[in-house]
Amino acid sequence: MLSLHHYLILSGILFSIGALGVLIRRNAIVIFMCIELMLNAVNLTFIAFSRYLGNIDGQIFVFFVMTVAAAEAAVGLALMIAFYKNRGSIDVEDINLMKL
Amino acid sequence: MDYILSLITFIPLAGVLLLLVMPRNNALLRGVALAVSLITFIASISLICEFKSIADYQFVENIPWIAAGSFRMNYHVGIDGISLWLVILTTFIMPIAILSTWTAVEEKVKEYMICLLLLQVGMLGAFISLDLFLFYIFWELMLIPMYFIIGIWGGKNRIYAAVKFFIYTMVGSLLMLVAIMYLYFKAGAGDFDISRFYGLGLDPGTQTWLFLAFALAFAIKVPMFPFHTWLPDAHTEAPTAGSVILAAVLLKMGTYGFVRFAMPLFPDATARFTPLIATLSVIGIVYASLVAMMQEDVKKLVAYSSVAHLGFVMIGLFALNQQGIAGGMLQMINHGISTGALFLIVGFIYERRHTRLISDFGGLSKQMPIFATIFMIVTFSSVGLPGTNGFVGEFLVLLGGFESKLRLWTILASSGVILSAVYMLWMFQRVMFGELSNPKNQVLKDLNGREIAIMTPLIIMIFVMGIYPKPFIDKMTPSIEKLIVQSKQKQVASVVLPPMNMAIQEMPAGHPALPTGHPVEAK
Amino acid sequence: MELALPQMNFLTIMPETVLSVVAMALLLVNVLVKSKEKAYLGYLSLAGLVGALFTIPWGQKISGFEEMVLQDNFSSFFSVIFILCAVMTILICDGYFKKEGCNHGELYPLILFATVGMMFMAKATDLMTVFLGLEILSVALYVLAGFNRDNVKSNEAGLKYFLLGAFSTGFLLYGMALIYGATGTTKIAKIALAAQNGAVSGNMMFLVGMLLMATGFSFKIAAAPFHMWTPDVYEGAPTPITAFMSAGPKAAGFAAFLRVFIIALPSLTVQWSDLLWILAVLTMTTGNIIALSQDNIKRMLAYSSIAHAGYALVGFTAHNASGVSGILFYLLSYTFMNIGAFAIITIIGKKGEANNNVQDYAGLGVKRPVLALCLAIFLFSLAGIPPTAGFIGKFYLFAGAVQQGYIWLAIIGVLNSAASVYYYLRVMVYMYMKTPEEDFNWVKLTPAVALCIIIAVAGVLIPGIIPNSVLNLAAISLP
Amino acid sequence: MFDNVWLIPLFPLLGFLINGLFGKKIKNEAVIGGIGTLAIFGSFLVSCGILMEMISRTPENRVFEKVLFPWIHCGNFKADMAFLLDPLSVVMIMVVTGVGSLIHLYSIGYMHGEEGFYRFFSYLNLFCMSMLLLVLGSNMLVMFIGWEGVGLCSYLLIGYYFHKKSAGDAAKKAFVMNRVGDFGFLVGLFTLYWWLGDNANVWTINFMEIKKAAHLLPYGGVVTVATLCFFVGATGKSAQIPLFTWLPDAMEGPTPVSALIHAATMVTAGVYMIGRMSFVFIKSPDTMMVIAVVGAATAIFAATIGTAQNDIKRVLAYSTVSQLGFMFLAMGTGAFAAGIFHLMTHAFFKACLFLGSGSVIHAMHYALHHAHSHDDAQDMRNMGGLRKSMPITFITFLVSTIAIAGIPGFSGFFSKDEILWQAFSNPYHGNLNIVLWGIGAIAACFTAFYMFRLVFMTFYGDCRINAKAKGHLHESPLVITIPLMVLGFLAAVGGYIGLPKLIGELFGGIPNYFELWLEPVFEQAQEYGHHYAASGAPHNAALEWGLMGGSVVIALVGITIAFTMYIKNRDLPGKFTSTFPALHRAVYNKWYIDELYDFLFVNPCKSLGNFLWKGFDVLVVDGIVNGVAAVVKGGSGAFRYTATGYVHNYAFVMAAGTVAILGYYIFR
Repeated sequence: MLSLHHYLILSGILFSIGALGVLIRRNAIVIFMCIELMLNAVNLTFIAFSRYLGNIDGQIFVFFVMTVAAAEAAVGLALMIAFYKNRGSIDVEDINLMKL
Repeated sequence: MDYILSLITFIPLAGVLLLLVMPRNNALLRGVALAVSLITFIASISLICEFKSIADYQFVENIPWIAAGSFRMNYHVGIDGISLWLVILTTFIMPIAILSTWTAVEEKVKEYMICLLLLQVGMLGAFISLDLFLFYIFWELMLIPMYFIIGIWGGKNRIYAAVKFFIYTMVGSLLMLVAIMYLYFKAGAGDFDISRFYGLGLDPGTQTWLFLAFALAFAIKVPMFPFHTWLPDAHTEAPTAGSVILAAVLLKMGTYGFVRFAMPLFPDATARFTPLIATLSVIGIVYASLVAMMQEDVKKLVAYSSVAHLGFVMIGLFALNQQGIAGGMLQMINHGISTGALFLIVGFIYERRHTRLISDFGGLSKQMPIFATIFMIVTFSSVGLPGTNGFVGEFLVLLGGFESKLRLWTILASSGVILSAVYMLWMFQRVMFGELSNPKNQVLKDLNGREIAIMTPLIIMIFVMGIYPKPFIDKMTPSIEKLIVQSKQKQVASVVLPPMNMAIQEMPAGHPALPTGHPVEAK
Repeated sequence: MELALPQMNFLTIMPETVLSVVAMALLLVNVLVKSKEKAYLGYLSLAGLVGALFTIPWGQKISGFEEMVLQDNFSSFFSVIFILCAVMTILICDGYFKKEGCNHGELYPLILFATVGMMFMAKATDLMTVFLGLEILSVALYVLAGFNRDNVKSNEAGLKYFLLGAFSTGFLLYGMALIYGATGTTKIAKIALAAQNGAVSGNMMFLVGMLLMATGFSFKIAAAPFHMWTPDVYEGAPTPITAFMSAGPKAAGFAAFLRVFIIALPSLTVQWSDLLWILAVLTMTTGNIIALSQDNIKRMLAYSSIAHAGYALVGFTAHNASGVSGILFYLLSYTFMNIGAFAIITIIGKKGEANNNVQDYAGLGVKRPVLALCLAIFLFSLAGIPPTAGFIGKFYLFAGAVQQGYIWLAIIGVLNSAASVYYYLRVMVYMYMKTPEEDFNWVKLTPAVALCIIIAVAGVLIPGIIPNSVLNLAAISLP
Repeated sequence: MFDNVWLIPLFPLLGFLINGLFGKKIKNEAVIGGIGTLAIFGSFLVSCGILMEMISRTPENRVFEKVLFPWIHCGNFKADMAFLLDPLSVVMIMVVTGVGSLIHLYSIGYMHGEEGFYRFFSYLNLFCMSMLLLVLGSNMLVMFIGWEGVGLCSYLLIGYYFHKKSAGDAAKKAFVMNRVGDFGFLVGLFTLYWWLGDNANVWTINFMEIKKAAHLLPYGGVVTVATLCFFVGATGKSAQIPLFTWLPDAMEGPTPVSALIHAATMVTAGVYMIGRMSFVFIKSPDTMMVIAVVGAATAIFAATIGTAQNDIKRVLAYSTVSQLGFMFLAMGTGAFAAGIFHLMTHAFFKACLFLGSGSVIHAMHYALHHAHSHDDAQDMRNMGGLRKSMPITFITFLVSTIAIAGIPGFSGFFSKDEILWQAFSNPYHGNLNIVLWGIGAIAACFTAFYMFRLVFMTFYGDCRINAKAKGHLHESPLVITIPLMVLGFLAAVGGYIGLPKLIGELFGGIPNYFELWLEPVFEQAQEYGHHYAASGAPHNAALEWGLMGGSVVIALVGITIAFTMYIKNRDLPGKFTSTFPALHRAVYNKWYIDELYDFLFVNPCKSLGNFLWKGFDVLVVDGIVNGVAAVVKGGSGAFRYTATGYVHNYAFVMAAGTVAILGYYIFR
């Protein structure tokens, strides 16, 4: 029987992988996917808790997160396209006009 | 006449508003500014006439201003014998300052005059405030116009000097702000009325910290050694009017702060730090004199001499007796007059020759006899020759110091009497005596009517205060007596206050505040 | 099966409703408006904002939507800040975007939506509402930051903001999830109840959740070390949007931060006040120190805004009446002074975000004395010099800290403000003390911008001299 | 009459104001000089009236105080602007106004045609006013106004030829050295005031009140401290060791100034001050000893220097220092009246000598100028044989020289002899008496020598200026010679009012009027003195006659040596110089005291000042201030590199921050 802990540990691992991906990957789209991974790890946590607590709030929260993630994806990808149009790259190492 | 103090303080502000809407006609702008400052001065004369020689604050106005959250701030102003003369000094110096750069400032006259008048508002406000918060507001308010005066109309290195002046002063005063807040919460619910904080009976440890915070702010402004280095820069770069006001009034803010706040608020700490302050003052006197002696720039020399003179003031104040404090107060006014006059004099020759290096001059006495006479009188006033104002203050300071525990320091300080003669006369000799060899100096013109008119009131004051200082001393005596009682009272620990790290809860409304003005009952 | 109608109370979200309706209407109207006349959209949105301002109720405490939102003075106060922020931003938008050649009509609905998001954050009493408000705000802001889509800097700002914002949202959400797990609820009031139980509040999960949420909010208010995005985004985003971002969303972040931590987690005061004062010190110091060496005035103000978040955190650390009402007062004043300053930067700047360096301001005091004077007033207020609102606000913040015994924090704070004076003065040095190199003839002071500046000057000076009413308003608006 | 005492300083003050403010416009020398002279002459007349009235009063009623207005009142400190009349101050005002009037008159002639004629007279009037304040002041502070005031006038008048660097230097030196003395005066005042107030609850600086309270003062102890401080003041003003070097330099001023300020009046202020406070000074045996020793040492020291100077005024200057030493010797041995007596006679003959030298210089200058010669008009080596062309000057000069040399019958003899006798016989200093007397006697011998050397070199022998100039030599006008004659007369007979008892007895018991006059002033001091030195040497007429004869012999010896060296055997000085070159060089260069002071005080002060400014103030004090700013700015420059512009770096910082916070909370 899978206990709550298993879910939590799994989501923790997923979250960490996502976070690590954000730190080490260079392609903006991949980074964005890593962030999505983090969000989904959170979703998993919510669901696990919701189930464990017998409380529906967590699941509602997940719906909202998914909706918002979709919206973010739309905006994010649009921004990347705009950037790509001007700069010809979406490598984060090229997103460095402003610094210091 | 109930609002005479506010009137005096805000006439210049009205002048500012008037100037703002006026066309850029330089002569008109100057005239209006001068008229405003003269009106202010005349209005302030009524203060002297109606001032009674008693210890209480007079011409008091107390209007609620801010009352929000746990704070009550009032527009609470009034003067006593200590601030009376400083107010008069301010209003007296202002027309002179405006006249001093009548022709030297050609650019942005409007802004210049606005800055001068704003500065006056700040200075007067600070002297008349009886509410700590209000005092702080005016105290900071002074910085802005002075910053612009130095920075815009100053000399070659003006920006450095202006920024240094601003930030140096700011650091000190912000720490004082924290101390003010702390003091307020220590006193419990109430307002920022200073008489509420007198005789609070704080424990010595707390007093120590609070005193240090206040003293730092004031010591920077005075300036005391080793916080003096902004002064030579600021003085050298500022235009004449700026230097005059800086020397005559702004520096007095520091010493006034000690008298009005640091000493009576924290009597135990005052006693504890008296040796330190006295030591720094003595170092300041001797050190600044020696440094002044070697200066090549007349203005810098005068600036360093300011440091030395204010060392005397500090010794007098911390002697904590009638003579010492009266001497210190007189010395403040004297310094305002004679050093102000010295800066004007430096301004005169700078306007003519565009240099202030001593080595560029020599033998001017021959070419400019009137100037020489005036310069001589002012020099000897600065040196403290009997019969001039400088002597009375210096003498009382030293006498007071000698009677107090600061005897040894006083003797050392007295050596400043010799040193001041050395550096002033040496400078005077090199500038005025000797052969008129430099061809550029041979065509110098003597003082014109305006310049003589500027110097005349100062010269008159030099002699009046030197020969008949009685009215000045008499008016301040009761206030000084009160101050001595406040500053000497020993620590009383009847009020239990929460320790530092616990929240100081607001007292319920209507809870009686601590008795004001009187020492808390001793155990 | 009985259908229990949830308790809904539209009164509680009246202003948001108004704004959302106006925004959506504008989106439709936009299609019909010619590109030269997009300014009308601005006027319409201004009308909507003013309308919304009047629908804000005062003096009531109404809970709505199953305790999802709470209408109280606290939220009203913040709503006023947001609306003012939006109004002033819109006033300076038209001229700027025309100059930059990208006056697309979507701008105004986006600002309104962002405002709605902020307002929701201020009245959220459920983590879900907090999250939703935050995202409504963020998504709008991502777009706004990259609004000048032909400008690569603007693109970059939007993209950076998006990536980092989404990243931080992850942390925030994870924190919420852990809190939910520990307490079994997402309602702030109930979390507070649960947290009184030692078993819950001692739970490591609860603690970690709290901290992660704190980092999420810290990102929004740009507290160090979560501030890194600020300078880049502020520099790259279109100037009016920078003005908007520096004032509104920061206030919104504080609103949510305050609500969650002061209401939900009072029993953990000691724990989070530790965190807060460290954050406050780091934030103030980092912001001020780095700002010292900035030449780009937008970037400088970005660092300055980081520092100001630090000052506000000082009041937060104190979390007493003075401190928190200080935050409210300060955020309001900050809105005026910062947007005021940006308004002037907007019109001084040339097309393509040129002319934004401090050096470019040389001689402004001579050529445009009134503008320079206004900028000087804003800068003095930012530096906290009386008689400006900035001083009064700082006074209350630091006094709160002193009252609570955080004397050292107050001292670090004032030392920081002394250091900050340097870079504000630097602008003035250029404006007043250098000889002009240009005659600033491109500077166009449209009535809208002038109105914005007048509002800002009034908002800085009046509360600076007679702060009583605003302070009292702040005092009755505590959460 | 007493009530009008305020007129005395008022007249010169008016003269000063009129000449100072309007002199430039008046232009007419006669008017300016007239105003100046009449002003001081008016004071003289008032003084005479006061003197008459005082003579008519009984000795007990001769003390009078006139309060003009309250000056500094502060707490328990009270200093009024008030004048004190007593026999002592009357002597002084008579000397000051009398000699002053003559010198003013003289100056009209001497300063004729000088640029800034009005300036000179206004300064001179100001000086007289200050000096009168000094001697009339009824408390220490009024005295101090005068004290510093005369210093100021001295400064102004020494620096009269301000375009000459040496004049400026001398003026500054005089003022600063006086200031050193003033510092002592002030500290002495503080000490006395504080001690009396703190211990006896007598808060006063009024002379008469102190006199009343003097019995409360201890012998020695704090009084020694206070009086020594006062004495420092006196050494500054009266040019005693160690503060004497300014006086010779002060000869840069016009000659009337040297006569008035640096011979007759100002420099005697120190003596007067000790006399005024004799009742305090005598309470400290140690101070009395110091005063006597310093006086004697100065007398001999300055006299030696005087022997080798060639500048006519410098010789007189050193002579003045030496004579002042005599006065201090008198004060230090308790011979207060004798000291004041010598002060007066010295005023007569030294003023006469200076004015005479001025007359000579005036003539020389005129002659040299007309001969287009650039020789030094003050160098005695250029003079010689002037007695023929300037008979009046010569005679008055000779009379004064005889007086100063101490030839019986002339004023100097009576006063100097009285001092030497009292130094020998007064009981205060035990066996040191004989040493003091011995030094005094040798100094007297030197005095006789250098004064006659001066006379011989100037008035006798051949005229050493070139023939062309010689023809232009002539006697000075009446306006110059009248004061000379009056002063010469006084120098001759002025001593008879203070006839020593011994001589007086010979003529039917004529008393020493001068001593009797001053007796009430010094009575109290003598009483205190007897407290610790009751048993003086028994009065021995034979001994006194012997010593008197001895001092006459000594004077004659000095004159003879001078006669031998400068009249009979003119190559002797040259031989002497070549035999003892080092000694001559040392004496000629004033024992290198100026150089020593430069080395000990002036240069170290300058280098210290320079170091403190450039090394400490700029580098350290300001360095710290700027250093803090630089560190902050440097930190800013370094920290801004944390903003790399890379998203992943930013994200990393955020993540690291989160981890750090979590770590802090989990592991704390």
